[in-house]
Amino acid sequence: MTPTLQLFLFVSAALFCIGLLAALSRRHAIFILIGIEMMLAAANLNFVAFWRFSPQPQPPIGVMVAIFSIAIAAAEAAVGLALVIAIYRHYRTTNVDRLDQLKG
Amino acid sequence: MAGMITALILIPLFGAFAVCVWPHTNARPIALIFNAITATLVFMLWRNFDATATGLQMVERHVWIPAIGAEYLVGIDGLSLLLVLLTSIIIPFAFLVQRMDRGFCALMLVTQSALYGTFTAQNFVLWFLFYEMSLIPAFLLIKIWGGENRDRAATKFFLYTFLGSVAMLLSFLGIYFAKGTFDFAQLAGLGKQGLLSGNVAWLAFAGIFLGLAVKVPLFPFHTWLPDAYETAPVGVSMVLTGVLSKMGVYGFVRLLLPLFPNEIKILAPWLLGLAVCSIVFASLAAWAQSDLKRMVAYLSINHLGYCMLGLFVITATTVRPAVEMQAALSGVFMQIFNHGITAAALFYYVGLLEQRRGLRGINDFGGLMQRTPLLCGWMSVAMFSSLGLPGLNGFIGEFLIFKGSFAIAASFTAVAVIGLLVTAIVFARAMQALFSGPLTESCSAFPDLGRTEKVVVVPVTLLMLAIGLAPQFVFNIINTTVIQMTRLLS
Amino acid sequence: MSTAAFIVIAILILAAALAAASLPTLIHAALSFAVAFVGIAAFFFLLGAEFVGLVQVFVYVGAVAVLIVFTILLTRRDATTPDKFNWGGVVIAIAVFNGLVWAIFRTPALSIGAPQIEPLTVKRIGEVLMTDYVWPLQCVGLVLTAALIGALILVMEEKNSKS
Amino acid sequence: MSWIVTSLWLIPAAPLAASLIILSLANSRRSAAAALAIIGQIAALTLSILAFLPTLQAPGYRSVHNFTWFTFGEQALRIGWVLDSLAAAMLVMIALVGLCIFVFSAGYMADDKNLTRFFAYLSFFSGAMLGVVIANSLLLLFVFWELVGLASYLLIGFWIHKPSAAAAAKKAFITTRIGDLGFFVGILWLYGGSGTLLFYDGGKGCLETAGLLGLGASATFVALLIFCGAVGKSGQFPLHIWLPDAMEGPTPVSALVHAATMVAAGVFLVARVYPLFSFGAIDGVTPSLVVVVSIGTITALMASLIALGQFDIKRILAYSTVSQLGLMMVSLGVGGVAAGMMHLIAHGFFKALLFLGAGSVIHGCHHEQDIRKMGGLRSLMPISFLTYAIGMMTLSGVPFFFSGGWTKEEILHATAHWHASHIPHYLMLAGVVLTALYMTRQMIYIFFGNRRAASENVHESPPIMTLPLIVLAICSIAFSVVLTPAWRWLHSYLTGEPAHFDIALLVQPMLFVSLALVAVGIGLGFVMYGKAGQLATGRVRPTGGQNRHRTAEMDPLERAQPALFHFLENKMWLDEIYDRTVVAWSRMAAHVSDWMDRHFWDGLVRGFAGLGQLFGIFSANFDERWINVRVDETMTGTRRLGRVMSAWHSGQIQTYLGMLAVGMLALLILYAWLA
Amino acid sequence: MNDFLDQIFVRAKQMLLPLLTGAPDWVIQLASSLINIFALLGVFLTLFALISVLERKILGRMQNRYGPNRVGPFGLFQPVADGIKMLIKEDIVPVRADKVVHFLAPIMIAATAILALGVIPYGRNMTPFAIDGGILFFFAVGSTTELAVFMAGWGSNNKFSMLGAMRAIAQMISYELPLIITTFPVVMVVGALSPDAIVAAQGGYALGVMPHWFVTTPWGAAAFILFFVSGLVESNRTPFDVPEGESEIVAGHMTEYSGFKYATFFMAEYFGMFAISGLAVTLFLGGWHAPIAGLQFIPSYVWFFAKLSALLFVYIWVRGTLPRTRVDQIMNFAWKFMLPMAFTCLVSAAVWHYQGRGLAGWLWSLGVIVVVYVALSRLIDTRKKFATRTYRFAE
Repeated sequence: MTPTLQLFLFVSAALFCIGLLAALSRRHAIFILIGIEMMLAAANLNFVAFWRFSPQPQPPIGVMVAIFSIAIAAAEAAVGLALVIAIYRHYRTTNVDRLDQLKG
Repeated sequence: MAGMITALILIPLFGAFAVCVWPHTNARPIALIFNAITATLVFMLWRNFDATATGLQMVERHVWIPAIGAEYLVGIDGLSLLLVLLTSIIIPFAFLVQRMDRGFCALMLVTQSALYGTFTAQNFVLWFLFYEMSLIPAFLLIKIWGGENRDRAATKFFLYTFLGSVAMLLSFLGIYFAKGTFDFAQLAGLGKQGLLSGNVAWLAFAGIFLGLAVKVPLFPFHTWLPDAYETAPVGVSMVLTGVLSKMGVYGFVRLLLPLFPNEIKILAPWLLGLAVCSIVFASLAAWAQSDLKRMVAYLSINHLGYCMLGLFVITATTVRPAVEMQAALSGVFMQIFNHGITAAALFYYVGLLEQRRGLRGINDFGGLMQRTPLLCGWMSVAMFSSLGLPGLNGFIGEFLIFKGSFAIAASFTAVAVIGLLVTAIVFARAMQALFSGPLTESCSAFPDLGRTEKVVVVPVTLLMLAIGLAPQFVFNIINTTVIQMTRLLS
Repeated sequence: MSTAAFIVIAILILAAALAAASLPTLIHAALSFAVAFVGIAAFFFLLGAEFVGLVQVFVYVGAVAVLIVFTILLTRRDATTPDKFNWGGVVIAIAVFNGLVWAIFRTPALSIGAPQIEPLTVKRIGEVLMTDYVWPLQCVGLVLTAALIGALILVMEEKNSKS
Repeated sequence: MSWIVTSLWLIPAAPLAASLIILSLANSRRSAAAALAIIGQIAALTLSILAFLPTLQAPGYRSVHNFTWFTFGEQALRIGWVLDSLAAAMLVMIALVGLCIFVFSAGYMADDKNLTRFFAYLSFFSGAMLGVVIANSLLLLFVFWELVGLASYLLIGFWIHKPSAAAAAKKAFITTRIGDLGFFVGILWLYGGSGTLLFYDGGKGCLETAGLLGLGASATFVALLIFCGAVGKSGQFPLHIWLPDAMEGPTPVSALVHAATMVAAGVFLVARVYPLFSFGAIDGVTPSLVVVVSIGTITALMASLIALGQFDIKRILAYSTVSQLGLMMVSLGVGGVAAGMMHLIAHGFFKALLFLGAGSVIHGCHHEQDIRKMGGLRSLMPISFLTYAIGMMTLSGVPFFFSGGWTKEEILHATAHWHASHIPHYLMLAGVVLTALYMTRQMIYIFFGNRRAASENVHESPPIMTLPLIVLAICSIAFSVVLTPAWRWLHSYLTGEPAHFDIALLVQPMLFVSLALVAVGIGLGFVMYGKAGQLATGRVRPTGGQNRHRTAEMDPLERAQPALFHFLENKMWLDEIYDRTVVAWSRMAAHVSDWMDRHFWDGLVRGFAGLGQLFGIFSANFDERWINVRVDETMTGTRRLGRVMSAWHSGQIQTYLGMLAVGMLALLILYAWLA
Repeated sequence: MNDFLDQIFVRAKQMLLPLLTGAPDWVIQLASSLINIFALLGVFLTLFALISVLERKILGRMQNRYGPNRVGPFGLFQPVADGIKMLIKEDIVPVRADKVVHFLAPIMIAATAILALGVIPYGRNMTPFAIDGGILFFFAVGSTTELAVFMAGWGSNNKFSMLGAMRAIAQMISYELPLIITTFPVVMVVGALSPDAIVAAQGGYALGVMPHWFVTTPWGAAAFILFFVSGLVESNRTPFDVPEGESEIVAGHMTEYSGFKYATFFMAEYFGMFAISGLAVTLFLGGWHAPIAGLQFIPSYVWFFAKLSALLFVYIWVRGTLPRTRVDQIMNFAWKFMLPMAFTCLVSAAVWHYQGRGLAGWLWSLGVIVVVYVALSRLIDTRKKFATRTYRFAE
């Protein structure tokens, strides 16, 4: 028996929700970033899995999307972390609860 | 051999970069080194140029922007080679006129690159790119390093020529939408049957004509020129008159004549009239100037007027013997080359005088012959060349232009000859004021030509003499192109 | 593709991810995060996308994780203080998870096995990347450059703020 | 073909090379410069004689050497040189006179600090002039023609520190240039019409039948245009004004350039292209020739008259030159080509002699040129006096012993037989009288009478200066051997007919006529000016000055006819007329052009720019007054709306994220529900 | 015969595997991998032992003294003695340390170093793990080293450890860029990420003597030098050993380690050095190819290890010669010089390729490198004039 697509999707969904959990529940800005990265990774996993389980031969679209997504994620992480540092410098905190200046 | 032209275009750009990178004290030597490289390259180009072959040579063609039919297409024929040679001669000498700082050298090198590009590009988009690329450094050079009134003159120069360029661009877009190509050769092939029809043709013609006429400049679109030349630093004036103004003439040869022969034929009397006005009024105005640079500037207009006369004559009437067309066209090409050298030399001498005196009014000097015989002697050679003394280079071109145009449009030519007379008057007046009479107090401490100055003066003067006495080596470059172009236009 | 490997890796991923989401110490969370991503890379290997797996390790473990720990270091004052946990997020996450799982297992078309496959070589990826995906590639390059510059500007010292 | 034909270029090349070498010498190498120049000239003379020899062998000898100068398009521009009797005779004359003058200059200019430059210019001139003579192409001729003009310009302005010299040089350059323009257009026309500029090209040249037929009726215009050049160069009316001013140059220059050779180039040119003038002639009369005769006649008479009113020794000679050139033109015009050329060659010798004599006198008088300040030099400068007298008599046309007499007689003969009109003939006869008259006047002022201011401390010139005088004097006399009607060797040499010796023809009726005329002239001179030689004092009022009351110092003619004399003294006011008209008009044109440029054409440009600016101002106002206001209103509304909306925003990023997740879930459920 | 010698290890493995006939596939795969792993460990542990003693001896020579010469012949058993010493030393863990992290760090650092060694072809058909993206794998694994170093620094909860780790990570990240970018030209020119393909592409000889190694091209030579320098930094070797500069921060991230854990760090450092050198050999020095056609009879792995040893000697030589650089100098050098030059190598290789890989290409690519090099060196030249040395004293 080999794992089916459903199982991969299940793992990916679990990963996504853990990422969501991290992003929603933790107050530290870095956790939010970690959560986002995990959600992105879950999506990548989906893409690759769908590519792998689709009828072959198949142009590696899923793989391509995953690669691009990783690249974007890297950029996002860099900017996000830079933001965290900038915020920390400015407010002396990384707690996102205190960052509510955009409150309407 | 492939890539030589591209290399030629790129090397000055590298040079500009290098000049910027290096410490500023070395700016001029570095610029000169890069000029030496391009000169070597141009020399190789000349050596490898097959004078007997028709059509473009050393063509490089790459896809560039296929969507609008813009190719990277460079190549040379006789005319292009001639102008490339001219550029390579003038620019180093422009560098030798005066001490220059880093930005100046870099901008000059950019101009050089643009000039090479303009003279070798065979596709309108590319050509236009380089054409405009030369404008901006020229503007900055005048604006930053110019003399009195530089802001005004530079702005006028820029806006005026730019307006012309825009008109030209619009016209070309029109042509492109009608014919779907930007390739000079293809367009020239289409031109014979009439490129466009009706009012569109006239509009397109007017746009291109305006652009080029401003650039040359042709009377009455010339008013930016005296201001710009007067204000620009000497080196820039040399380049402006020596090479930049040739871009306009080159445009006339490459674009207007092949593309709109019918329009020119219809307008011929008017165009010839403008050319003659250029010749006569500019020389008269030169007579009235008291500023040496302005005087030389007006004479530039006058000399380019001869070129225009020769060019318009080629398509002027229905019956045009090939002999006369070839004479006129050869004359124009020679005149382009000769005027480049002579006018640049004149500006150079004016620059020398200005360096020594700080002023350049014709009455600020006097009796220089007693103090600086060498300077005066060599300078008068350039002056005599400019007024068309046989035995010097100026005569050859003028003679051929007049020969061709007299046979085709005798009356206009007969009036144009007055220009020769007035030029002579202008120079006689200048020589009288500058060289003779008692030595003015303020000029009594002038040094004669220095070593570097001799390095510039002697080869240029020898070149003038060589072309004046045995011009065949220049004709070898252009003859095939002349024949080919005559066939195309007849 | 062995089930044993799948199960091991899946457990590793989920455990590490949970740890990353819930460990009180920020550094531990970050390290668990790296472990989770190595696991995901292993998943990619398992799925035959070696290249993606390698890139995953390279980018996440080599770069992003290091960046994260660096950031943690630079914002150290908050790093050691365990923070409040928002249970509302847990509710939402579980709800979403239920929704997703329900959707996944409700769709019968998804219960398929993996077909035989040509190994996806790096060369092939390169070719595709340079032909069909060349514009996206350029765009990504641009995005990365912009991100690089943006990040630099963001973290640059604000010289006037202190004075 | 003789080797000399192919290497004919060496003749001009020798002095040109000398010139170039001298130019590169340091200013202090004075003797080397003089020696080089003279060596160059000797080489040119030797080669000229070598070139002269083959032309003697057969009457009508002519051989050419043509080659391609350059090719343009598919055409070749060919030039070449020709050796025929005309060229050979001129070559020898120019080289010989030139040599004499070079030697003379070495003495005359010995004190000048720019001696090297002087010899460089002089050699350059000599080379260019020799080039004019040998050219077989109108273009090549034009090239050398212009170079000759350049040399003349440089030489006139040689004393560069003198403003008057510079002005004279400029005047000469520009005036001749005016004529050259016509010449230039003529060349263009000829080139276009006949397709070649070669004179002789084995039947295809433009002076040969084929070329002339190709030109057809336009030959007249071409000829007239070319004649313009000759008018300018040879100082013919109305372009003669530069020549007297050109006397500002050093005297040897005046002798060589502005008396013997260059000014004669115009005459030579007409002779050279004579077939163009005479093409389609009926009884030897063509419209173009009529013009030539008219111009020549006017010039000859006018110049002789003006000469009567001048006091500057060189100016008198200059006007004499103008007059003689007019005479030559008349001769050419009436068909006496050979006569004209003979006079040209003879004139070359004796006018050079006269000028050098004048130079010797000026040198002796410490560079004083006013004849009223001289006087009584006869005994002080005997050699100069003698040679000058010979020159004077040759110029006046005293028959039988002096070459000028024979050639003048020949010309009178030719005019007498002109079919169109006899007026030129009579006017020429009057000219002979006038010539004798003003020369006598000059002689009396300079050499006779009492010694005046400038005559003190006068000494004879050194041998290096007198020797050329003697040589030229001998030439002037001896030259008549080949001119006499008894043995018209030169005539036949030039026309290509065989020469006969017949002593019976020696005495012609015309001889007595001219004898009578000359006698009248000289006699009248002695009658009129005999007493004028005895001016009381050396202090002479300046020309046109104020103290007119001292009638004793007035010129006799002035005393008799003051108005006429002033008219002549001021050169018939021609300079002033030109100044007020042509020159002023063109200067005005220049200023008008400049003004138009600065204000009208540039004004148009500025006007357009101003329009653009106006539009800019308008649209800026429109922007601010209308569009901005509307936009502001819209913005106010949006802001109000925004305030309402902003209440929804908590500012908590996690809230947003949670909302997003809930929304996603909702979408999922919605999707499942719809499916 | 040659072939036999050349393939002797490959054959040996192939003879071993049939012993497992009948076992499930995964067992055979596992066995095959294990054989490779043990061979790899055996070889490199030996090499490590050898090099550690040789380094000391060579340094000794350079510093005009004897190296270790007491244990065994020529002191060759010195590593054995060292090993025993390390094993029996007390393992100290600081009280306030993050114990788990502190424990995991040496393991992780050693694991990554060994993993990186796995993809290098040591001889013909002798690549332990021939994966398609081998180079990528190498760098992917190599980049995790930084995390391990960080773990060591953090876990120790010591100021010096943390500073050392920060320094190490900073310089490793900075030099990873030139390191990776200098491999791009090779990858581009070969068209593959597989080390085997890269080695294969460097086979063949011009004129029988000139090998087709990439180091013989201008871009290759430049890239090799850049790669080597970056490798020095990556393995924290002198003159870039600021992270563990004894005079400043004790021993950097290894300060709080002792005994076997310290030995593991030490070993990992050397393994990293081997790995980088092995990759350099593979990328630029023709892998296991013989330098001259005539010398091909010598087995391929001999050549590989000869080249590797030569590079290692240079490492030691550099260590014995150059003083330590300053941190800011290292960073400036990385971003202002190494990185642009690495990109230049890329351009230069492209020029070389498009000029037909011939002599013209050689010259053009040389031109590109020289121009950029000169321009860069002028650009970053601070024109600092060094004054005569003055001493400042504490007040």
